[in-house]
Amino acid sequence: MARLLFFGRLADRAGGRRRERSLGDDVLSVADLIAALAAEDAALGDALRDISVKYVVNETVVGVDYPIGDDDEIAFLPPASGG
Amino acid sequence: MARLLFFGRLADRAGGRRRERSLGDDVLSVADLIAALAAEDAALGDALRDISVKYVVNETVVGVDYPIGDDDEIAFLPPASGG
Amino acid sequence: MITIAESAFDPARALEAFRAANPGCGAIVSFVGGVRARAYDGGSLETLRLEHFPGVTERSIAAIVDAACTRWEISAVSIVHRVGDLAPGEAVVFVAVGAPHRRAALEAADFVMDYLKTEALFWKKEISDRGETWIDPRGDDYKDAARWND
Amino acid sequence: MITIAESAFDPARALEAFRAANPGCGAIVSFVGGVRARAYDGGSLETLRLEHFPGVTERSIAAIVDAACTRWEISAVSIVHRVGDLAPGEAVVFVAVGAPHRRAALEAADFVMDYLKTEALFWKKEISDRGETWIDPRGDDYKDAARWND
Repeated sequence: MARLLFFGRLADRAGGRRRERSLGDDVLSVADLIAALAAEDAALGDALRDISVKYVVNETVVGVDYPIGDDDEIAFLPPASGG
Repeated sequence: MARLLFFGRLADRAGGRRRERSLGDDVLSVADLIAALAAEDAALGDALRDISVKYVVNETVVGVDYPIGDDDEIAFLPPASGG
Repeated sequence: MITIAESAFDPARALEAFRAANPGCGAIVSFVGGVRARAYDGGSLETLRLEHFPGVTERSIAAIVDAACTRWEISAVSIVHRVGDLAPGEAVVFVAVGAPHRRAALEAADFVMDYLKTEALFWKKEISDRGETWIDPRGDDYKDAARWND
Repeated sequence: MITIAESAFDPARALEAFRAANPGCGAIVSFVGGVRARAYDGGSLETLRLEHFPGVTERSIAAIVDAACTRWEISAVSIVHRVGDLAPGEAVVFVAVGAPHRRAALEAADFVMDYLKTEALFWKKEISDRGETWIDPRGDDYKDAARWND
């Protein structure tokens, strides 16, 4: 089971900060995962595809084509604002 | 008796931070006072005439021609350096 | 030193600890950011809720500190950043920079604060008497951070 | 508030007092200047001796604070400046500026520090293992202060 993490406003959109999900044979990249999530919740899909969102797999920032599997932690980060 | 105050390096030069002095009839301005002091101690006179020295009479910065009398406090300030 | 504080911290004590740990510093510049009473939605702020990404957030701050240490001759940097639910008046962030000379300390502190606003991985939501709002960096924050790209 | 401290003061406590007196400040920038261990003559510093002109010095600082308050939108300024004989490591000066936003606080603190170096009426002498030296503002100090004349 892959671990999905949603931060900030994306957690509100996803209805929770974390989720587990079996990626199955069709989900091979971050882009595939977003497509699968969008198929269930179009608004969440749009939010995750926003240009300002960063994708972090196993604590490393990656591009949307980054390969993922069921052992991975995939995090979705909206624009951060500290200080 | 006028009160003379010397700060910083000027106190070392004058051999003390404060002095009292009867100005007499010849000393009518800061410039006159410096001339009188220079007549007794040429090195002190040079130090007091240095362009960087500020003259403060009764807590107000003044020019070298400012009139003074025996009721006044005359302070000589070398460049300051706080912080 | 980078600290994520889960509960209220005292900036004065943070400054005290920083001075004790860095006795040789000629100049220390510190910054304390506090929770304002007025929310961006115009209402009265009740709670500022800050979340972070444990581990990753600390590294995002460490990268900012490393950049400052490369760019300026500074001796030490300390950052304390709150997470959780904060009330108006509480400290959100403390930054201290120590250096032999004040200009380096000042510029490095300025730099660190600018980047904390835009690059450090925190997300904040204001809960006011009018509702809840996620806070994005303001345009000015991005402009401030961009000043350092020359 | 302007304080001339005749004996050692604690900058952390000064920051604590400033925060308590100004609970609404979104941003507080503070500066602590400390006595260095190395004297300008290259020797090991034993004592930094600071003198001031009571009354007149306070007004010279107040003029700097007034100028900062005119120029930036700031809520409060606090300055503590030591006089007397200081040992290495002791605090010489503490400046705190509170403002609604950090840029104003930062710039005003920078300005105040620059002018304290060149305009505030203090005189200092270093007493090192090599002798005694009166310290004039450095050329850089004048240059820093001149940045604000635009």
